Amino acid sequence: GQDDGTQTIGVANFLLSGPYFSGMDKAIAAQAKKKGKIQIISTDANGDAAKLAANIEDLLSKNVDAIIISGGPLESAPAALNAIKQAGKPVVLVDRKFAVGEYTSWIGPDNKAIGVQDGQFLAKRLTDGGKVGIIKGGPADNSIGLARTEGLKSVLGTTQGITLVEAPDFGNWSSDGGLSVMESLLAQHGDLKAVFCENDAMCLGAQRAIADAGKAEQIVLAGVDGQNEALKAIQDGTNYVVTGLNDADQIGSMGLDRAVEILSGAKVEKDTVVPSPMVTKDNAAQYYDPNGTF
Amino acid sequence: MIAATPRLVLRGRDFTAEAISAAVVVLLVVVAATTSDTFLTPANLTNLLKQMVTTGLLAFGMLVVILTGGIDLSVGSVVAFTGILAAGLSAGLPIPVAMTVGVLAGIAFGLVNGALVARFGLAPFVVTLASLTTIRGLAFVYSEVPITPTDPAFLGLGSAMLGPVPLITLIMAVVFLAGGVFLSRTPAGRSIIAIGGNAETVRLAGINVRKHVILAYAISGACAGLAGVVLASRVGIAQPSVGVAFELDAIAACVIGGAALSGGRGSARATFGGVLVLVLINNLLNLYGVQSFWQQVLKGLIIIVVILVRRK
Amino acid sequence: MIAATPRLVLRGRDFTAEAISAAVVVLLVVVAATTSDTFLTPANLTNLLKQMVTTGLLAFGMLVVILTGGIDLSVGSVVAFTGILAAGLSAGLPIPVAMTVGVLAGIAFGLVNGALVARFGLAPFVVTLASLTTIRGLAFVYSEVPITPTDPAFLGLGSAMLGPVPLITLIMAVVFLAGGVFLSRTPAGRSIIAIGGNAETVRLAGINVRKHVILAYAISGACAGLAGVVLASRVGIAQPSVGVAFELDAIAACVIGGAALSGGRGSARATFGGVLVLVLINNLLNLYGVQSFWQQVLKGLIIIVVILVRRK
Amino acid sequence: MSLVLRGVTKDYAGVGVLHGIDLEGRFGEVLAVVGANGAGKSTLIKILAGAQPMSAGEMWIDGERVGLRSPHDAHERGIRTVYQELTLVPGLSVTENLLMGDFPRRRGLIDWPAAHARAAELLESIGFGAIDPRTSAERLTVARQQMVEIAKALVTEPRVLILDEPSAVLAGSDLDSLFALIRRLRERGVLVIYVSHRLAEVLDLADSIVVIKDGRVIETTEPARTSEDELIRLMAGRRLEQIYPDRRPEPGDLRLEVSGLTRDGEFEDVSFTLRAGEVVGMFGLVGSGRSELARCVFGAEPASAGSGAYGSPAEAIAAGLALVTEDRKRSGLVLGMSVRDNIALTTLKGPLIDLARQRDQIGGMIDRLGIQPEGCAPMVVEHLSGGNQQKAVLAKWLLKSPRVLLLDEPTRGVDMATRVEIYRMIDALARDGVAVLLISSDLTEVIGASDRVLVMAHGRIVGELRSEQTSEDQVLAYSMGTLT
Ligand SMILES: Nc1ncnc2c1ncn2[C@@H]1O[C@H](COP(=O)(O)OP(=O)(O)OP(=O)(O)O)[C@@H](O)[C@H]1O
Ligand SMILES: Nc1ncnc2c1ncn2[C@@H]1O[C@H](COP(=O)(O)OP(=O)(O)OP(=O)(O)O)[C@@H](O)[C@H]1O
Ligand SMILES: O[C@@H]1[C@H](O)[C@H](O)CO[C@H]1O
Ligand SMILES: [Mg+2]
Ligand SMILES: [Mg+2]
Repeated sequence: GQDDGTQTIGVANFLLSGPYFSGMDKAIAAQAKKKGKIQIISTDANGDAAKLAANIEDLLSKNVDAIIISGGPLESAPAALNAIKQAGKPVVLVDRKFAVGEYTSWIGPDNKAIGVQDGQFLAKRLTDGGKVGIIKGGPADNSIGLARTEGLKSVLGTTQGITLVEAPDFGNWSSDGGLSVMESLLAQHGDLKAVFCENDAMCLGAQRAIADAGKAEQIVLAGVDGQNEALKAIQDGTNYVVTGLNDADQIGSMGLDRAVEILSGAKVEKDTVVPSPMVTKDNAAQYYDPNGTF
Repeated sequence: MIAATPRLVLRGRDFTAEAISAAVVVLLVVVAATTSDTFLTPANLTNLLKQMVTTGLLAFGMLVVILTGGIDLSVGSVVAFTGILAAGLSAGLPIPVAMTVGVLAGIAFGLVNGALVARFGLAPFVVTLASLTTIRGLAFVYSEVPITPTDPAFLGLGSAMLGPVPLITLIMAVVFLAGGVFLSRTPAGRSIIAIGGNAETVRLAGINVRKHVILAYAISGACAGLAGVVLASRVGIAQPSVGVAFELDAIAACVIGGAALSGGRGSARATFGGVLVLVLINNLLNLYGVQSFWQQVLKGLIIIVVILVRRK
Repeated sequence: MIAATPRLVLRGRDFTAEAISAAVVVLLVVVAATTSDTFLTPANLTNLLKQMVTTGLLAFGMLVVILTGGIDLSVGSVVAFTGILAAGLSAGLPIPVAMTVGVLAGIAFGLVNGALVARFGLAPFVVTLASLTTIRGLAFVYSEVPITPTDPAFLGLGSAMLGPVPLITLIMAVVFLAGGVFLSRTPAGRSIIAIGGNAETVRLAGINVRKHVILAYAISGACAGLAGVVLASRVGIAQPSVGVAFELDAIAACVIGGAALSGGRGSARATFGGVLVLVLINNLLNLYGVQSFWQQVLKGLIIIVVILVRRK
Repeated sequence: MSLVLRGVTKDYAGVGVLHGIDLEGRFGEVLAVVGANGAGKSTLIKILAGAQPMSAGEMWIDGERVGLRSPHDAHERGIRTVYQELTLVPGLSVTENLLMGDFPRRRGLIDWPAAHARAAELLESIGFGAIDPRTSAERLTVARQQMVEIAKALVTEPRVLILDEPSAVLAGSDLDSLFALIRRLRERGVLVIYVSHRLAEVLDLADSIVVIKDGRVIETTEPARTSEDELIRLMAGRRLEQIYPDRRPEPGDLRLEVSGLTRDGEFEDVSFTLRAGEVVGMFGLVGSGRSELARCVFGAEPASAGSGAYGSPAEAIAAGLALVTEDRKRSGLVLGMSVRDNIALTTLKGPLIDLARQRDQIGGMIDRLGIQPEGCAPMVVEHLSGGNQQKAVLAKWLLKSPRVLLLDEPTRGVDMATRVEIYRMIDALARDGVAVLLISSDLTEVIGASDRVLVMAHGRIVGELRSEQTSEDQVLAYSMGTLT
């Protein structure tokens, strides 16, 4: 802490260049501003694990009071966690829970549960059964996506009349990726009834491909995240019918709150699963905030 | 040393590169058509037509730069910047104007790249590596979050069909046709090719080498700008993160098409063949349902095989 | 044409490249030290030492390849493959053995790259672009999911300190020192440099050009393998997805250090200077709290400025 | 004690270049190989050097049949070659170029001081002591580079030394040192195989002479039994009636006036004029600054002071100038492009190039200059022999119908018959009213082909002589500064 009681919190982003992650980063900063007397130093490793470690080292050498890690597609950073521990600083993980290593607290979604939830919605919706496409973000080591797809499969894989087709290539979590993967998928499976994407960005691209193919009436979409554009599409009653809220705004601000709590000496919950309510046309208005950061 | 390979010469012009490209494309098409039920379906063919557009546009621009003996690594970042710029501006400007400004921004970046290469004699690889970084940063500075143009007309360009052919595919075809004429029939095009062979000779022939090198990068910037606008319109959402590593496919297309990275050798037609090869490989691997990472393994190997064949 | 630039020649050897690198490094250090309280703290200096390791190792290997007139785009994928291989093997093998196998795998990839370039005369850019794709795929084939070695000794390499200096920094320093001697004092090193200047002459001098080109790629592979193992140990987890675009910083370091991408010109010392420049830029931008996307914008611009200065 | 070739054949992709060459060289003699451009001399030499495999045939040394698979094999057998093209590695020091791959070492590492000392010693011992072994090769003049090339072949004493046109870039005392060196080597039992278009020096130096035409040996002779005229007749397959053209009429109006032209470090205070219908020769030793002067006048390099130079090549061309540079590979041709595209470079006109017209125009020019082989327009220019490449460069400029033609060493490496054609062409152009500057290091040519001669030394014009009133000795004396 500084003399005037201002506390400094470092944010280590693994990969800022995705709307979800920059939304998270902004939410943390916004919450800090709201609280006052908190200075945020944000860093970006641009997808390089060693750089994340380096950025954390830089933050520690600037003597921050606590560190928030938004690890994105990174599975873990045990050595960086060790360094933080050695420096005696608390570390809060947001969104991504690291598979190994010690951390103080984690706040994020239950990704499998979101997949299950989308699966249940689709199972109910597709009364006549049919083909459901799956678009994954990739790369193959991204356990967040794997958990979501696993959740979906755990429901639809056992539902009568439903067949699952997984796109062989990845949508890279982006809208353009979702678009081209969907196009390939449609060429082979024109009879799809629904598509699940591991996040909303890909679903938004997939929605375009479906519209271009003139199959908006036939195919519905299910996503994850609650990205603004997706919420709007759901609210507008398009064929984008469901998403599981995984709100970067919410998780980010909770993460900041958690760090401050820890610094104030409070005893906190180690793992906090942020509920991921199902968003459909009925309740989309409640979550859609045109001015939100994500 | 001159490789002693048999060459295909017609009416005094060497079509070896084109012939090899065509042969590989035909081979892939035959394999695809006989082994996959889906390949020849209208839906899949339309897909192919759409999926070649981005790589195609970038590859033509890249070819022009490669002909001068240069390289443009910045195209992926330019795609991101121009797309998000056009999407952003479409809120206040008529959509054609916004899109034109996007393409102009691509040209502007190309002019800067070209000037740094031609005026200051810096290595193209490094100049465009640096601008790759800077322009990517600028795309995020312009907007960290994706921009979704509200006016549905923004989507028009990317989704319009002329009969069975997507408009954007036609645009790309026009770029290749006009570009082919530019390279083979205009003084500027011939000069660009000659510069890649021997810039000093061209300079002493009274041709402004700098101007033509700058022109080449501007063309690449224009193609990347067009690709950015087309992609944003196609997806309906402009993302600042789009386009990472796009340059690699564009370069691969040129090389598969027989262009020499040292400059002076390459044609629009054969490069278009290279684009087709890449798009067909991707399509085939998808149709066979090859897992993503095995796709990568195979794609690399196929590229090696193709350039080994070309070398023979 | 010979540029009429003032050059620093000592005892018949040209140290201009080294001098410029040193000047830029000193400038950056002075700026950093006077404008940031944190810069000279022991913690930050240790950071700097750690942060230069990956780029440093890759840059030395890249330099050797660049000297031959080639390029190695595959290093980032090799980093991923060798890291995950070493981590995977550490479950069954003693850790030093697992790590050695990782480095050997890097060498094997280098040998393949080198053979394709030297034996079949393919363009290095395309060969290593293809192997970038294939090796990345292979990393995922080896393990789709990250591997966390359970034995904490796996972290030892990456976290050990020798006094104030991280072990891995020492390893990198040894690579540069031994590499410098290799390049300036051994026949193989001199041959590699000469090949980049004029391969045909070297061949006519009875030196086996192919063998030396293959050696150069093997060295790059070895460095990338070492970097992969070091990175996995430093992070404590090996992911098949790491290392994307690592080649770009490595190439930038070489060029900032005055290496010519056309080959034949470049030194270990000056390349090390290039690594320092890159690391200092990153560190400084972090210390100043420059926002990530602006960091990218500035990084690109600074690289341009540095190579403009070098050119003068 | 000899080197024997039997039935050596070589073809590139089915096109025959050498057809059954038989040849014998004895150790301790100088064997000259002469022939027209494209006869196959360099190809023969590459085979002897192990740089190219023969398609068929045999090679015997001292009665033992040898098969060379690489230059390394040739080195092992004591065969060393100095190629027609310079082959130094530009960024490396002279020492390194000389000792490449064979450095003195201490504890496994290269011992640089010892290496420099050895290089210095070697250069000294063959009379090239003026070259500092530590300088990088690219900083040497072309003549010096050529000497280093020769020195390189002598690092270990060869049994066979092959020299492919070593004298093309040498003149004056440099040439004398080379000849002295060759004679010393002969005395020491070395077989020197010497290729040159300069027949006078061949007759002076050689013990035996082999004449090659179209890839076949058509004559093996000795200097005492032949003459320059005879050799030219054999090479060309016909008698050359007259080498240099007749006197031209008095020149016409002023076409170029250069006054006080200076380019720092290259040449100083140069003044001269060119008039319509005259050929002005410019002689000087290598490095005297003639090429730089021509480039500067043409606008390729900026001047530091003086007048008469153009601002850029484009301006010069617009004013009717043309420059045929001395190094066709570096600045005259785009080697990887077709002959037609090369010739078209100066006359590209848009918006769309009229391909049919271009084909006719260029075809006509190819015929007019007799560029060989027939139908070469679509061929990659790199595959033409040296002399024909030179004609292609000329063709490019003649299409522009220049008013002032600057020719820098237009006959370097060009055979006698082709030279004569070039002299005729120059003469015809002059008679058509073109003003020609003919830069050359060949004294006979300068005097024979031009109306007056400017002599340059150390970047200055030191003399101007009327061709019909001067002698070779006089011009040479001016150029070496012994006459002013
Ligand atoms: N790589 C090649 N491919 C095809 N043809 C070739 C090749 N190299 C040489 N040639 C042809 O071989 C013939 C002989 O060439 P070479 O260089 O041996 O002639 P030369 O006698 O040395 O001529 P010059 O006096 O001009 O040097 C020429 O017609 C040339 O065009
Ligand atoms: N690579 C070089 N490094 C340093 N000085 C050079 C170099 N090349 C040429 N020079 C110098 O530049 C001056 C002019 O050279 P230039 O080539 O114009 O001479 P030249 O009379 O045309 O000779 P040549 O017949 O060889 O072309 C000479 O003093 C020469 O030594
Ligand atoms: O949870 C996040 C978001 O779903 C994002 O869209 C992709 O990365 C994951 O980590
Ligand atoms: Mg020859
Ligand atoms: Mg000259």
